[in-house]
Amino acid sequence: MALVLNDEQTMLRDNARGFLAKNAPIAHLRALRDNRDADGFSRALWKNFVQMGWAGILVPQDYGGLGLGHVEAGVVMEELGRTLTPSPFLSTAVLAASAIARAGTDQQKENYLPKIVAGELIATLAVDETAKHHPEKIAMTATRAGNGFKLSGAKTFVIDGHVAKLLIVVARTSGKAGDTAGLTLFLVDASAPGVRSERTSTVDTHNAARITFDDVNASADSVLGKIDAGWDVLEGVLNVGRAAVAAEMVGASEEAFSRTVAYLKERKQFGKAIGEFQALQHRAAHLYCELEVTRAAVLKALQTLDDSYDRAGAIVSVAKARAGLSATLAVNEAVQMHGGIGMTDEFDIGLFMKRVRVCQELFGDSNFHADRLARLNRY
Amino acid sequence: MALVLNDEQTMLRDNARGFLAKNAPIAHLRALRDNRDADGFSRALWKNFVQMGWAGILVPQDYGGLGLGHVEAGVVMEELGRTLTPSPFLSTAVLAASAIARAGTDQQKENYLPKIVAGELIATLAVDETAKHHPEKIAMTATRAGNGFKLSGAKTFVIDGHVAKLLIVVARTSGKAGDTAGLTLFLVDASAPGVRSERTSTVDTHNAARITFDDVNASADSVLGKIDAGWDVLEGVLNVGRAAVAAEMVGASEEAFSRTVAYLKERKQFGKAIGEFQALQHRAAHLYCELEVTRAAVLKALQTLDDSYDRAGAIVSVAKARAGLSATLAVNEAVQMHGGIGMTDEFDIGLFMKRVRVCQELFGDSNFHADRLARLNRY
Amino acid sequence: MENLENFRKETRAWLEANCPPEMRRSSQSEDDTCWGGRHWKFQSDAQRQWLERMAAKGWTVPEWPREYGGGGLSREEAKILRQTMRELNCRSPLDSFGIWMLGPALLKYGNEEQKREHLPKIARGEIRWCQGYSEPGSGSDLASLQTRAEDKGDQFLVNGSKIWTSYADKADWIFCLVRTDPNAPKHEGISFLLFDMESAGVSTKPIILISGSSPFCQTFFDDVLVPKANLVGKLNKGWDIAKYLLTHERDMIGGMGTTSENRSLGQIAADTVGSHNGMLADTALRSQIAAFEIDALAFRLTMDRAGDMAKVGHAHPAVSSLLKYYGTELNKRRMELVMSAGGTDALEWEGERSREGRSARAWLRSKANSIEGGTSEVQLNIIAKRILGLPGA
Amino acid sequence: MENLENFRKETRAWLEANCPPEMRRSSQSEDDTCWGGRHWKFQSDAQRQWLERMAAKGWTVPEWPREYGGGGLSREEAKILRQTMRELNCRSPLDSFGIWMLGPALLKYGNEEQKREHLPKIARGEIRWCQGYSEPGSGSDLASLQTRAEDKGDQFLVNGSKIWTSYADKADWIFCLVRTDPNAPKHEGISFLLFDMESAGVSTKPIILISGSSPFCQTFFDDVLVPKANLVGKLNKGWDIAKYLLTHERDMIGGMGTTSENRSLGQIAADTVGSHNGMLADTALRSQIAAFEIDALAFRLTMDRAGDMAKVGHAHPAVSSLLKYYGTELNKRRMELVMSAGGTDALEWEGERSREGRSARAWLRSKANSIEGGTSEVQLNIIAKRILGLPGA
Repeated sequence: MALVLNDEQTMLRDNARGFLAKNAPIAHLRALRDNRDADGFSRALWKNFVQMGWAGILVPQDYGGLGLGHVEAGVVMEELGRTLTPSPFLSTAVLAASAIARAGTDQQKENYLPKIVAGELIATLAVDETAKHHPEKIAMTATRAGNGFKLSGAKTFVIDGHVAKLLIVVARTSGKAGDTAGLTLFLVDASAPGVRSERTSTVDTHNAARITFDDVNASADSVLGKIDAGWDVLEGVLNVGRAAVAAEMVGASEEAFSRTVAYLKERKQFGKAIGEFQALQHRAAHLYCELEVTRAAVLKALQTLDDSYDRAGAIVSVAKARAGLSATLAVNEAVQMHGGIGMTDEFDIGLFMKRVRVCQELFGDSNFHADRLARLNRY
Repeated sequence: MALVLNDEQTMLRDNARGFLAKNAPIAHLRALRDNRDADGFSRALWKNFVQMGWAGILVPQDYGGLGLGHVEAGVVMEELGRTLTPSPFLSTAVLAASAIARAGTDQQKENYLPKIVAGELIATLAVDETAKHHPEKIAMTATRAGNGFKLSGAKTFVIDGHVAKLLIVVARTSGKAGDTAGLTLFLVDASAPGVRSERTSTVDTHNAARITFDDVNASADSVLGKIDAGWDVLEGVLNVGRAAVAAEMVGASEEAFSRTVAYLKERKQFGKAIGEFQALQHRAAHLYCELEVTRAAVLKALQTLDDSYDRAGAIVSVAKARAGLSATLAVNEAVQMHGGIGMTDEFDIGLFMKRVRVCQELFGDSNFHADRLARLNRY
Repeated sequence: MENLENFRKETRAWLEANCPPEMRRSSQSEDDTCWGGRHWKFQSDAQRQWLERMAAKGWTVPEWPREYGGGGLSREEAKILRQTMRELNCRSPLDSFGIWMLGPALLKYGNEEQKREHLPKIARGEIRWCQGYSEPGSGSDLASLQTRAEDKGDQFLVNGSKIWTSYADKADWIFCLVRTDPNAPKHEGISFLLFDMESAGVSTKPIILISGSSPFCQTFFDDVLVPKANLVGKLNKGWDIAKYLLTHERDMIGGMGTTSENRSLGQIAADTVGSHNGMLADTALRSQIAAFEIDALAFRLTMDRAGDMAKVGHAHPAVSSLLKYYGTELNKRRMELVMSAGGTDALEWEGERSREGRSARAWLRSKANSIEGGTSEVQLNIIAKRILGLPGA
Repeated sequence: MENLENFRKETRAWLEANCPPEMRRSSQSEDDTCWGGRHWKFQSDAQRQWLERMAAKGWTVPEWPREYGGGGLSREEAKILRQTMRELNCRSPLDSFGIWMLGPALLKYGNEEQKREHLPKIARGEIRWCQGYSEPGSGSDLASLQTRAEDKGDQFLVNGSKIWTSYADKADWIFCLVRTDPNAPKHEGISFLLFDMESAGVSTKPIILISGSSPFCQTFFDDVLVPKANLVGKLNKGWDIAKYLLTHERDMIGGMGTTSENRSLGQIAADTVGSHNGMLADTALRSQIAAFEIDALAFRLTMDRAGDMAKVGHAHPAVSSLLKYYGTELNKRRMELVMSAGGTDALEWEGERSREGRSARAWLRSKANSIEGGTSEVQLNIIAKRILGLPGA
């Protein structure tokens, strides 16, 4: 497949960009932050997303979705990255919708997907238990009890975990921390007895929560995929999330970069535009190359998820690792090149640095993915 | 101790610099190379070194040496690095003299040290067996036979191994590859039956050899230090070698740097000296900082070997790791900034790149020493 | 040498007798620092006593001459005093920009009257000073400053604004760069003025950073009248004083790469990424930490060496640029590694668990290190020009 | 599409029938390459036959028009030909700077007579060309070239010298940038000349590189007379042709980061540093290799994307600078890792064990990648100016 957006994808991008620039510019994030919004995102804006079909972007048309692919989801993520817009798009439309559409029973799909499409259900994936991403080290237990299971343990940094009604929880039905076998995914109602969620206040003013599970009942019907064999489903949905977050970083870093280039042209020092200084020119040109190289890898990762979902692991790791590194370089250069004003809260550029740091950490940082690639290549 | 050379050390440096500039400039190395000199170094020049006392720089005065310290040995190494002069100074005056002076019996010292001082004996350390430095992985065996031992195995990249008369050979008397216990050092006559040496043609036109040992007899008297407990002696002499090679890299990289700065001032492009281009200015300034920071670490490593020999491991690794990295940056920038002419054999700058690559590899590269430091700091 | 040993004994005895026990505990927060000034509220009687006793001996500024409120100590004696205070864990009795910045400048450039007026009040913590250098438009091109001081006979009339004035909202007086000749080349029309922050027309506004609240302010001057006696040095020669103080400031910031946390990076990382056979399980992070520690240790030695070189008279004047550049870039690298090692826990911004986002805020704050006190780019320019002698630099 | 499938079948059949079996083995060394030219000695009858048969069909230059000795194939047909040759492992029948560089320039800028004179001889391998661009003093500032061509009526009188002229000692003709107006601004006094290397006054001297012998020469012109008919394009407009060819050359060099050795870096390193639990024992090297592989794979995709962008008409003209810069820096990084992984074995310079210092020589040779064909610095300048639009770049 050609490594360019097709006409429909380009139109989606242009529409998303126009819509977000008008309805959710960075001032939108600031307002949520400064008002200490209890949800951390705008339900009205989310309703607009739903109306445009974005909540169902990955949901098959049979269930009322747009039935589009990961490239399209990535296009929206990239634009959300450009405006730093908090929304349940990643948790609900990407992670949860993809997991259920791919691994759910007909009944589960019927139960949840139309609600997601309609914007009636915010759902998320609860996977990490430690400050660093280690999906195979999951220790949370699901013990058989009658026909169902009892879930006990704690999850951290669950995206939108403070507002989600449905949690896709990864727990261990057998084996020990470190084994990829023995993991099972459960669809858990966030209001079930024993579920306790605490919102996390994060550097980027986006949304996450710590959630504890204290002997929470999960019926046999709530198992998503196969018991003890959840690893493949989990890897799949994590890959989707990783590529989506990589796309968000492409958007955030390119926006930070274009603001920086504009500043280089405008800011005068020593009687000339600072963009005339060759040392800054070369650093900007190098950064441009890094961002372009990342863009190619991220697009390929999204395309591969569409074309050969099960073989996307390596390219997704390449994309997430590179996006983390090039976006980090972009925001560091952005603040440094803006100088003192870039350090002030009043100026937007620092907000990009904050969000990119969180994205770098989500679903494995650059080191994690470099390690994963080395393992895949057996060295 | 103040991190500066004292007056005597400064005088030694100035004398060495003056002597080498006159008697062994880079043309000296070229002549050895282009004439395919069988020794790979000049015996006449070595005689001059001997006359100046350099062969005995680390040998106690009781044995006719100068009885100076590692700082002084480092001063000479740095100057040899500046002129890329091949000589047995590292193998004989640094490695062998230090090992024997520190671990030898009175008899061994009496036998060898005066000869080293007098320039009658070229000696070296034969340690590595694989292309990467792994001292604890030594597999060469020394098997008891009568009162002595039989040595079998092969060593690679033995410095000056093609001309050395005395080899300090590290072999395994017990344990298995990977154990630090069970190693023993032997003083082996290079002309003993079963010793076969093959000169290695190296990129830097300095001198090394592969040496094989086929049931070579070693008497009990030839053991240097204690049987099975050679590790500490070996670590000590390796640290001395590492610090010395780091000092050589300081000299080579600073010379390459100063030639580059001179070229930046002289070479015109687009109507001005290329040193006026800010991108090159910043790279040169950054490189200057790296070299200065390395210099401090290398001097401290040499001083620590003089002050508290047994606790020098960490700082020696810092020095060797940093010297490898900053010298590599220096020679890469030197060739790039010289442009096409820097790529030609006729121009000297490429010779610095070649020598630095070899020094980076000797006694552990930067990765080896970073790993060593991490182990020392338990992470 | 014998005298010095006596001095050491006497100093220890005096400190043990006079430093209140409360002042011999490590300070817990920035609130424990004593800044002095007209409006200072002492945190405790002990803090007040400690300041008064030290000021009476001149030991808040031990090396300043006695006639200006200093201790008149030699360099060696002052070193012994610092050592002994460290050994006894005595807190600094007084911190201030008056001590660190203005004092040295006045000693070098001030006239006798200015020294007698200002230095003792600094030494006793009676007047708290702030610095007025940067302006919103000036950035790295500090000499492009626009704050005007017009000659009005006995007084200057000052108009303009300053930015990055630390604690301007709490300071009593300001030392300030102003333009006194708008027609001269930019470095030659600048003067160095002192004035009272309570003067009519002075106002301040705090600056919030990406890391949160900060001591920085923006400061506005609207027709402020300043007596001409408050001009330090010659008219239009203020740039010399500015340069002197900038070098001074660089030295202070440059040491940053070495601020050592209680816990090493290796330990922080071991908790989050785990270990195998005593080695961090994240092998890439392990080698990044090792590479950092190598550079950090070598940099500490470089600072030592710079001091030793200065002692033997071989210091290069631009070495402070090297230390400022390298130290601040190193500190940024350290904070990136702290964030990597800390994972999502380090991304928290408020709440007790993260000590109010301590890691994230320190990481963000570190980004200013390579901007404040002369950007990294400016330091590299200085090195290229003054050390390497590259043309046109 | 059906026609293309027919073409594919016919092509395969023809190649199977006409490509001698000896020409269907991978070439073992550079000696197996056929460069053609007046003095060419064919390595074998098969080599001669293969060239003659391909040239007769115009398939040494499949996309050139038939009237100039080309195959007249469409882009799609040419692609099928290349694919089929790869599938059948057919060697290239003829390599030459005439095909890669001069041909495209003549097709775009040459007059009819020049095309008819030179292109068929290039296509048949009768004349071997070399390139005369760089000069000892010019470096990155190519347009500062000093080789003079004075107007002497029907002829130019050429004096000066060129450097980095690949295979000048083996070439029959040279295409050459010369200064025809020394008083014009530097880009406006340059012309593009062709002349015979056997002309009186031409001499060459091979250049030895730090990696060993090389195809490069220095070439001297001492009162060389060149007919005016050999001027390509307009007088003093040679810089346009030069720029066209430089972009072309950048594209050729840029692909370097992706030349894949038979053995991966991970495998090479496993042999020397060992493995624990399937992971390289040198953890730092492991993460450096992984970081490189990530960038190398992403770069290959960037090249693919650049091609795809061009197809849909969105190519940026300066993208070749991106590819040249990134690809060559990547290749240098790869060679540094090959050396790290290879350890002391990779430091050998001669002898069979090291295949005559293959690793060390390839490593040293790679250092020229970021210099030849426009330095990395020049590429960054171009990106800053033409893509980012930075002022004064």
